[in-house]
Parts: sequence; C-alpha cells; structure tokens
Amino acid sequence: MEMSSGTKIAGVVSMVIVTSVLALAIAAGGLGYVIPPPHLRSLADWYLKTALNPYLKYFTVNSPEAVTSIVWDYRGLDTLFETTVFFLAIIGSIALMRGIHIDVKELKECCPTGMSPIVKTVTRVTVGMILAVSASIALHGHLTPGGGFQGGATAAVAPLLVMVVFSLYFVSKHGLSEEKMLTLRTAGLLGIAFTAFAALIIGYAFSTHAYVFQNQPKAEAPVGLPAYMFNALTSGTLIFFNLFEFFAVAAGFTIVFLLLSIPEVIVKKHSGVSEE
Amino acid sequence: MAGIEQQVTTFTLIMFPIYILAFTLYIIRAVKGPTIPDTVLAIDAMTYDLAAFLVILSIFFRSPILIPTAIVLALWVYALDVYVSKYLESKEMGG
Amino acid sequence: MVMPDWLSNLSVWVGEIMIGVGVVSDVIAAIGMLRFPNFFVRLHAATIGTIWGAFLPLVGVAILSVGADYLGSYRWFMGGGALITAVLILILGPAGSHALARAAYRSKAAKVEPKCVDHLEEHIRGEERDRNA
Amino acid sequence: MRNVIATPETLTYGVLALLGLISLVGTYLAIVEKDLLKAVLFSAIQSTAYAFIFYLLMAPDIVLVYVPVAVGLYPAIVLFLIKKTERFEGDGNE
Repeated sequence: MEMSSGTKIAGVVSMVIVTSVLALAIAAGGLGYVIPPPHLRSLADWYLKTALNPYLKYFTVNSPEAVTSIVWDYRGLDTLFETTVFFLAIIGSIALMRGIHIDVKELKECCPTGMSPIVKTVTRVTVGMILAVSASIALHGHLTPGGGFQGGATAAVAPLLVMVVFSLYFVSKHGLSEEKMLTLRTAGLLGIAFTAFAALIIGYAFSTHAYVFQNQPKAEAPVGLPAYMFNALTSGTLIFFNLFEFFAVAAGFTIVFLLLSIPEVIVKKHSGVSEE
Repeated sequence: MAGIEQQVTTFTLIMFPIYILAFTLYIIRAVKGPTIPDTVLAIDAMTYDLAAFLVILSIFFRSPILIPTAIVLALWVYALDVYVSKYLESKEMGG
Repeated sequence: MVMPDWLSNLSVWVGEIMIGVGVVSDVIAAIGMLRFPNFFVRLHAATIGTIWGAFLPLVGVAILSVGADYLGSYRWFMGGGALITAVLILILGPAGSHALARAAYRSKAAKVEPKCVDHLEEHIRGEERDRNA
Repeated sequence: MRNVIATPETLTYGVLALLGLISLVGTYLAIVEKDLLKAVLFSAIQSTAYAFIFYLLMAPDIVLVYVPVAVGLYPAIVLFLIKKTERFEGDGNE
C-alpha cells in the first residue's frame, strides 16, 4: 500500500521532534546519561606522544599520521582480520557468479553503445585524475589522512565509471578481465602477508628475536624496517601495507562490478535459465 | 598580520549561516522533488556547493589536512549523476 | 619570500569579494531551485549553483590563501587544493547536468513543459525510423 | 561583554544538530519509500550529511573512506541490482 504524503510528513515531523527533545534532555543532564568529558584521555595522549617520536626509540611508529599508525601498527592484527572479512565477501560474490564468464564477442552482439559523447570525453579526462587522487591518498597514507582502503575504494570508482559510461564491451576489449583483477588482488594479499612476516624473516636471518607485524625495533627485538628511504619518511611497514592494500581493494571491488555489469541476457544464457 | 586573520575569520563566520540556508533550501527541493531528475539535480548542486564550503571551512579551521575531502566529494557526486542517468537512459547498466 | 602588505591585503580583499558573490549566487540558485516549476527550468538554477556558487568561491579561496600569511607555508597547499577542486567542478558540473538532462528527456522521466516546437523529438523519431527501416 | 552566541563552537554544534536531523529525515524517507530508485537518492542525502558531520568532527580519514563507499560505490551496487530486479517495491501478494 502506498503511503500518502501526509503520513510521510507526519512521520518526519514526529521523528524530528522526538530526536530533538531527546537530545535536549540529554544535553541538559537528564535521563541518567553522562556525557564523556571533552579533555584528552590518557590512551589518546599516549598515541599522540609516541606516533612520531625519535627519542622513544622502542615505542615510536615513526609516522606523523596517528590514525594510520593505529590501524596498521598498534592494532595491525585486527585490521588484518577486517581485511579478511572484506575479501571473504568478495569470494562469496565470485562463487555466486560461477560459470558465468565475460565473452567479448557476446558482449559486442548484445549492447556496445554507452552514453553520449560529452560524458565520454569528460570521463576520459577524469579517469586519470581519479587514479592520481587515489594514488596520492594511498601512498601518502602514512603522512596525511588516507590509507590503503581509502585509496583502493577511490581507485575502484574509475573502472566502474568507465564501465557505466563506455559499456562493459569497451572495458573488456581493452583488456580488463576478471582473471587479471584476481591476479592483482592475490598479489596484493600476498604482499600484505609478506610485509607482515618481513620483520620475522629479517630477525631469523640475523638470528635475533622478532615479532609478526613488527614495524620499528622493539626492546628484546632490535630489528625493524627502515623509517627513512631515499631521504623520505616511509614509516617502515606502513607504506608497504598501504600500497598492497590499495591494489587488493581496488582489484576486489573491480571484480564485483565486472561480474555485476554482465548483461542479464548473457547471465541467463550461461547459467541455463530459460527466458520466461 | 593579526588584522588579516581577524578579518578572514569574521568574514567566514558571516558566510556560515548563509551557506547553511542555501543547503537547507536544496535539501527541501531534494526531498520534495516530484521526479527522480529533480532530486538528483538538487543533491548535485548542493554537493558542489558543499565542496566549496568545505574548502572555505578549512581556511577557517586553519588545517590543511581537510582539503582533500573536497576534491573527493566533487569527484563522486559526478559518479552518482552518471549512474542515475545511465539507469534512466538504457536497458542495462553495463551496456 | 616576504609579500608586501598592500599585495596580501589586496588578494584577501579580492578573494573575499569573490566568496561573497559566490555565496549570494548560491542562495539565489537555491531559491530558484525551490521556486521554478519543472525540471528543465530548474537546470538553469543548478548551473548558477555549480559555476557561480562553487567555482567562483573556490577560485576566491585560492586567491585569498595567497595573502593569508597567518596560515604559514601550508597556504600554498590549501590554495592549490582549492584551485584543483575548482577546475574539477568546472569540468564535472556541466557534464553531470548534461547527462541528467539527456537521460530525463530520453526516458520521459520529466515533462518538457513550456514547449512550442521540439526538434530533438523529431530527430529521435527519425533515428528510430531509420533503425527500423 | 563577549558575544557567546556566534562563536565558532556554537555554530559548529548547531550545524551538527541540523545535519543530524537532515540525515534522520533522509534515512526515514529511504525506508518508507516504495520507489527504490528514490530510496537510493534519499540515502545519498544521508551520506552527504554524514560526510559533512565527519568533516566537522575533524575526521578527514573517515570522510575519505566514507565518501567513495557511500556516494561512489554503494549507490552503484544498489542501482545495478535494482536494474536486474524490480524498481517498485510490491506488497508481495500480487
């Protein structure tokens, strides 16, 4: 049953009033809710003091960006498992579309049109800008806000935009295929795993102690990745994590969109569902 | 140099409510919009203005790290436009 | 590099005037968006909103940040970011509006309503006839 | 006497409250709307308001991850799926 516009407006107004009254009551100190004090807590203070501090050699991450150093160093294992969840979802969508493949000839017969020439030209100009912005977000992840996931999600919009504006046929004709993206994604994941074990391998080679997910030297484990490379601050493992996560996330999203944008006719033909 | 700082800050503070007024009007059109293109157009115009406002605000807050958000916002609203036009125009999203 | 006082004052003034004009056109565009009768008329308001309401203040911020010495050397970064955003909006805004208008016309989602003669409709019909023939 | 109404803090908090209400309205309309295409657009309003909220709370990291996902990728996924199924939500008894 379609809701009338009067009912909708009444719903909106009542929700706004209820929320405002609740917020005012809490702000005035009612309802037993205690608003946390606005001053800096000791944990945040610790992160801010150790994120970039060359004098505390065994505690620092050597990265001026506190968020990225928390995400990939202080709680690196947590981020690893979050990434695993994301890639399990992508594996699930690939498994759902099994048996359906992208065939350039079939696509050419089906729908190779795309949108108007103005949109095509503008998209041609913007795709380069999108990739530049995403690379900047990902590779400066340890210096400015941003990081691997942010950069990857940004970069994934570029092939998606080309797919929507120029058609899937154009994309697959120019060599963007599901297998290539899977390879890129796997390479990114392997890179993340290798970076996680890098300190352990170095420690084994020099026969000292080392930890998984170790970035800078710690007490009892004096190995670590260099904080400065070619006179630039690279923050040890952080830049590698960001770089590999960037490729893995961008390729993962692109696989999903490649599979989703296959025309319905071809999907039905490949999966053996007859037309109604 | 304190004169310039005071001047810019006061100017931005005066601009603040006017921008918010414009955003509210755009939102009203976006919610009312009788057809789909009306809604998209209102969201579109609002978000481009929002990107401009974010840059002005980062001058106001004196923090350069807030600048990239405006670039990202301006890029993705174009993507939203393109998706909806493609949806309306053609039979298949990937075609 | 130290900038003379009159130059930084001038750039701040020019930037503020550009931002002010932009804000006023933004409000005008919002009112137009609200008051105009249908989609194809509202496109005009959206144009004012994107170019005069977003592009102009961004260029204004870029000029203003040159003179705003109190921001330190980061002001070049901020001005550059503002300029890049301005160029992006200048390219993307009209293209997005065009895509939307074209899709709205072709899918008949919005009605073309003060209309005397519609050459585009005849053109599309001719195309369809050619395809069928 | 110092003006306490128009300080940056009060303005920021007021705008945060307004944006919160706008996002609430957008979410409510997205839930009750039967036309799924319109629901996507209402949720885009909510995303934009949230992006601005995160900006005002000085979290550019979150803005950078939220805007591509909520404005660039999520509407695309939903629109692809609506295109493959049906645009109007039915009652289920037709």
